[in-house]
Amino acid sequence: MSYDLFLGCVIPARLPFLEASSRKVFEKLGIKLNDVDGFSCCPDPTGIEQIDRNTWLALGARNLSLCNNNGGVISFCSGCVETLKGVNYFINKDLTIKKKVNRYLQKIGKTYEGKTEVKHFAQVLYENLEKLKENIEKPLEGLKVAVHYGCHYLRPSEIIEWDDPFEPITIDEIVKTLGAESVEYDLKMECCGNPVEKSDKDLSLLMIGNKLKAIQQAGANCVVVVCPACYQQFEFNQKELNKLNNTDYNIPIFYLSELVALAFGFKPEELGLNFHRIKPNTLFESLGFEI
Amino acid sequence: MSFEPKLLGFLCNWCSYAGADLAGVSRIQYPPNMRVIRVMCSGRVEPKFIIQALQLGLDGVYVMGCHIGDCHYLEGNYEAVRKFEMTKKFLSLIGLENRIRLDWVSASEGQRFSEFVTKFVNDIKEIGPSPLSGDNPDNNLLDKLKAIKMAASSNRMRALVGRERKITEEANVYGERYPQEKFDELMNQAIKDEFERHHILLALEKYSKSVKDIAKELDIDPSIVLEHMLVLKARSQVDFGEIIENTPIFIRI
Amino acid sequence: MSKENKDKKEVRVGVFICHCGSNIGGIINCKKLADYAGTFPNVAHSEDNLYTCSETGLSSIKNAIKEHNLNRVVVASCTPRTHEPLFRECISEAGLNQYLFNFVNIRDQCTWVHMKDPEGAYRKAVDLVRMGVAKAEKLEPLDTINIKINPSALVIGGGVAGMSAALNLSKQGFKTYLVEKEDKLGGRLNSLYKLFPYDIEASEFVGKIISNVQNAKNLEILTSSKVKSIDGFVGNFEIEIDQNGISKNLDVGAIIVAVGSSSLDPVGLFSYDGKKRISQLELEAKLKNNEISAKDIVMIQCVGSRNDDRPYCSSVCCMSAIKNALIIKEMNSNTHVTILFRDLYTPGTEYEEYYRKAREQGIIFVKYDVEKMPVVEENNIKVYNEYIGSEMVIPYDLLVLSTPLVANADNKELAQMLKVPTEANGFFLEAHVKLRPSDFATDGVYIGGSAKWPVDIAESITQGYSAASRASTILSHKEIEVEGATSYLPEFNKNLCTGCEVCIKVCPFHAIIKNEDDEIEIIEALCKGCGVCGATCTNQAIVIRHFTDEQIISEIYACGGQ
Amino acid sequence: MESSKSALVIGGGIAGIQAALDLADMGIHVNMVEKKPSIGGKMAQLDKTFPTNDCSICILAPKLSECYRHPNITLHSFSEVQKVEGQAGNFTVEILKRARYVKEDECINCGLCAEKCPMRVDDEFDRELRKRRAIYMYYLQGVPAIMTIDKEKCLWFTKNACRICEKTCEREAIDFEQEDKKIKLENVGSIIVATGYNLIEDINKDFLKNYGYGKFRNVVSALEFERLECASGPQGGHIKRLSDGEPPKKIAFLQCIGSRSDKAEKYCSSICCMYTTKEAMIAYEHDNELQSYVFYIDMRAGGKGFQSFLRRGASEYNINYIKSKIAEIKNDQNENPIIVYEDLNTGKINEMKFDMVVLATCIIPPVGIEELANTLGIELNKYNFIKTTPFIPIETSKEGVFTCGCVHEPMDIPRSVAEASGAAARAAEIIRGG
Repeated sequence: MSYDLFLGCVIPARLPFLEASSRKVFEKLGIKLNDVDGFSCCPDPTGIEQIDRNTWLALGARNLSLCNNNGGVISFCSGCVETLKGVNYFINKDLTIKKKVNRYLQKIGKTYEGKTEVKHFAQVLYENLEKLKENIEKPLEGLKVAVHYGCHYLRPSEIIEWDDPFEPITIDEIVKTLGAESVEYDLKMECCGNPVEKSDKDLSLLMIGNKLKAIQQAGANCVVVVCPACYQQFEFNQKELNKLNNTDYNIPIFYLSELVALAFGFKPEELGLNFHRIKPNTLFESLGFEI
Repeated sequence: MSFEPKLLGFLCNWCSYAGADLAGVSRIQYPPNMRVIRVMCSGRVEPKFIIQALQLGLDGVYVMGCHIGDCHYLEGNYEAVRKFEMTKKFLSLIGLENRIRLDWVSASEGQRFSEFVTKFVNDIKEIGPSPLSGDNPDNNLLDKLKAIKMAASSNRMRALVGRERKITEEANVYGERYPQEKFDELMNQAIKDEFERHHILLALEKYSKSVKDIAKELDIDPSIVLEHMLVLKARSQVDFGEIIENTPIFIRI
Repeated sequence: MSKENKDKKEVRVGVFICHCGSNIGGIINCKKLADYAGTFPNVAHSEDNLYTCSETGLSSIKNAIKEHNLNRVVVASCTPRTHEPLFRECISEAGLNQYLFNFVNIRDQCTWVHMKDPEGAYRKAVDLVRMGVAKAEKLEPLDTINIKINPSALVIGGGVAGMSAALNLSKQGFKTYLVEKEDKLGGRLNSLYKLFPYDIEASEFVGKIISNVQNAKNLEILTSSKVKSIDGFVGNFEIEIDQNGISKNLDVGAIIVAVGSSSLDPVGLFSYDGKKRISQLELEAKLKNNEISAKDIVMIQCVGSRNDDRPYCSSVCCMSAIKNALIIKEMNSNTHVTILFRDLYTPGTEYEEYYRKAREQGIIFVKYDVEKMPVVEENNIKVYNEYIGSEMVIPYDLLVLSTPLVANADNKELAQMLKVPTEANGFFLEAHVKLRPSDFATDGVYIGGSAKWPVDIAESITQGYSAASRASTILSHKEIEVEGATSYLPEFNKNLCTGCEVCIKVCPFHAIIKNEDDEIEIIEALCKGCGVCGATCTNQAIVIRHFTDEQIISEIYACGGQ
Repeated sequence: MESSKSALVIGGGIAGIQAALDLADMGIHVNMVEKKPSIGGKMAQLDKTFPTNDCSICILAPKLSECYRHPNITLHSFSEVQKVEGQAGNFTVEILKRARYVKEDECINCGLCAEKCPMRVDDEFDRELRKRRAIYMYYLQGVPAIMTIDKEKCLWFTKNACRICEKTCEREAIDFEQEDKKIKLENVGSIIVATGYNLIEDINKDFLKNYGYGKFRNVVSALEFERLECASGPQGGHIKRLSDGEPPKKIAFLQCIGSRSDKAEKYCSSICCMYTTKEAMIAYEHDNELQSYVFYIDMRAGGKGFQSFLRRGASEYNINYIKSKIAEIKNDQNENPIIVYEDLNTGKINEMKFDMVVLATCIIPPVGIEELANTLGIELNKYNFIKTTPFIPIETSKEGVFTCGCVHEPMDIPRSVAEASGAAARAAEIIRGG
């Protein structure tokens, strides 16, 4: 089994350690990821799509036109996945769009039929749950995980076409498979607030604040995310919130791939967990994970 | 807390009840204000049922059946229309007509069903709680409604509405057809008369009264009251009691 | 009977609330609901089950009935439309009359549609259960009605449809009477020459069937006979037949109407004269006796049909015209045959093929338009053809007019005897054009062949068999059971009845009659329990079993105001 | 009148259902075999039915449950006939009952599993106009009301993962170990074949490309349009263009697509003229500004009330009938199909632009009819419909084997139902040794 890998921007540019853990996990699972030359930004499904839809479609289509793996393409980023799936969706739904997009692509000697399958890395993990089980060396017992799906992993559901948009299960299932506990909490399906940060910082803080509060109340000892935007929102804002309304948030944020990697027996430093702003060490010690 | 109306729905077993079930199977959400009574056919729903429900202070009553032409019993819903229309006319005498509704929902129209119910709930919220609901209902109105119930159940009205389709749709043995418009006139007059007559009977229930008293109490022209009295006497529903300074006092039999 | 012993016995209701897993239990608190129901007067027992429909659920109902000697059972669960039969069976196994069960729908019409408002859903469920119990208290045991069935049939009409029906029924082992008004069997086929699309001699074909009929066991043929009167109802009809002035009485369980149809005489149409300008039927005769000498033959389709008087397509004329045209071509390939048509009606596989064949044989098809009808002159026909944009003049020495099949004149008479309807064109009207093509709304009476609508031979035969099948579903049983929840006129209400007959008018199933002693009588065997008569009865004398005023009103009260 | 012999009905569409019910009501035991997970056939997919415009599922549903509950009917859904031996009066039949991977007596069709299943699959019942999950009910009102796992798409069968349905099901009705079963029926008196029909788009999409189908988004087949109109269909009964979701204001209905044609099938599909008018009427009821154009060769409306139905269509429902031949279908840049046609009344070539085009596609024999015919030892005619005896269209070439409905010739519902009863009567003859 192999996929083309679409890295996108945020992970390689700002959070390379997330890429590290992800690659390790897939290697261990024996799923090959090919790097493709010439990928550009996906581009961003919230920003660019609003500003200029044609550009968004054209760039997305261009990226997809570069893939040649019949297994399709996967990404570690929910945003990229939504963009690429979205481009597929519109190209296949509306032939005028398809024609238009291909007119653009012709100028650079490319065409795109809308046939490349796009998957989120979490979906691939879920699809290989059994294999994942086999590879677990250190079940993550004692880890009380608050799963944050984030918007783009699920919605718009007619584009994503994966899992239930209101009551999703896939990531919870993966977390459970890893031997950790998935903690139910209020506002589980709420947005993390990252997209509005630029336009309305207070609102953004309010949103992430509410979520963290709910998570703390539910007694979770860490959060798992599958999207770099959510990751940053959770990671970077806890201290700020503490300053603002003297709370004491110190909840480690994991990328799904990191949890899987840990369960596979990788050492934290191999995964660059030390680059996290909120260090998981205390948590690990309390759970008796040797680091 | 905001006003949550309580509604009653009569659903025919074959179409609308099935439609309501389909709404369930498809998980289409709507407000939980309506209680349902299942009948085999919308044609089973008698005016007195609808009126009884209002009398108990329910805020609205919905009757639903198969689409015209789809009736499982061929023509039951045609009958339903006639009876419902009569009830509506009666209720319009006391301004309650907008609290009852008749619609068709087929077994495949779960969406439509939930939309209808939602709309009805909202419309009733608009016009507010029934004056007959709550701990101190409008007794005057209640009396009138009781009169209407009696009137609608009276032999004359039932005979009229029961024959309506026969009279207006098919010709009699002489090939004469009675035009709908003319029938409606007749029906409207009958509704007014019977309402007043039964209102009078109700007034007489408590204690016997003279024409004048009644005219005053019910605010109906004495001459009309007198006419009604004669009819009621002929029907031997009232009779002369004693005569006090040559005003006859009527008693109910 | 039911009434009295109900009064004697105190009412003991058992209430069972189903969680349906989390479908109901996940939204509302079933335990609480059950406990609450337990506080209602007359509720002797209440409990909640994970799945009341499961074996465990059912057995706990049965146990409860014994333990608390319940005489009414209420289950609050999914929907009666799927599960009522199951629970009815369950309580009758426990020795209760099945009609003492009442279903409350708190899933499909409550928890599933109010998921986002659990409190609201709970309040609604409480009311629904209270209403359900209120009705249950008033429920009365009912007996399903059994009707004895006389395993014999009457088939009216000795054409192919009637003969097929009679043959089949007799072969299924039912005594069958076949009544034909003419002096010999065969019907319309006796007047035809050849049959499309196989060009078989009609006489030869029908001859075979007739001999089969004549040789069939327990099949009695009555030719030159007319039905004089019909009495009774499904399973028990009393028929009076008049055979050449001698009247005969037959008792049968079912009746099949296969009286066929007639064809329209084109009198006054396209200067018809019966000699040079004849009808398609007359052409058949001429072909039979080989009297065709004409060289230029023109046929006109839809003569007297698909117009305002007869706004229907007779559906067989196109094929018979094409068939006769081909026969003529076969006899003499030099004869010119032109068919003036509006829309060619040759549906399906073989007919379409037949039409193509006709074109290959050089038969000319010219479309005409109702706006510009063909004009018949002494030796020419003028027909405007928009396609070539001008008027064509077609010479003829024989003009054949394709007229439609029309309903028999005496259909109405028969319809009244049978208490069945006819439609605007006088053809018989079946119970439902879509799904009950062979039934009448009246039980025990069935229809087949062109008495219902113009059809070709193949379809007539099929419909004959079809009607036989429907009749057999009744005749195959010594007794049939019909729904006990019917309307009836209780003894103690007879005095209320004024005999106004409104009920008779509104009953769509002719289940209500005025009997010899001029009393209103409800034939419960025919009642379908819609309840319209009860709702209409001017003196409220008629009672609708299982949906009585008492029951419904108490439901309304239980729903209450606040 | 009890009989030890039973009957076999193949196909659970309206024809099969009627045949089974009649026989069962005669007291004859019936085994009914349906390929799909639920019975109901094509009629269940229709929105309304001509000429009464009855809601299709409303009048069908009671028959479905009657069929399921009837003490004399054993329903084998999701099953196929594999072997038939013996002769009239005494056949032996072997049925393959495919595994649903759901326990029939446990599943209560609560739908929880389908909510949780992460896999999206094209919904066959809705003509792939929407997605369902990999565990599914064939259609909402389907009978039996039992879930089925789509083996081709289920993550467990394809990737060995998930099994979330198993975890969510409160009745433990999911059974991944379930296996296909062989069922043997002895002493079967007679057999009725009612396997219905397919449509040309099911096997020959290329042919339809000439009409823009599969090329232009706003060209749909009649059955697809039926689903679009249906209240429980993919658009909730709101007719919208597939390209942009706009409600169409002008629809073209093209008749004889693949029928009466030298390029595809020579025969007439018999029902299109009528259902087209019906579809146009319903569409009009959705939107009273809608204009419909029906492009036809001959108007074939011979049935009861059909002519007046057409008249009403023309006078009350904005339907224009154009006797014509279609030359070409184009598409403009806004996805508006343009129809080039020859008006057969005037002989002129015209062009007209539409928002949507509906193709009355040709009825074809059911896929797999050859195998079935072999198994049964019956002949097919040159169109691959079942061959029947002259003038007795319910008799096949083999004694004791009868047929009804579209499997031997295209026909409308009333005729299918009449034939079904007819076939039942003949079957009863044999079973009762007449």
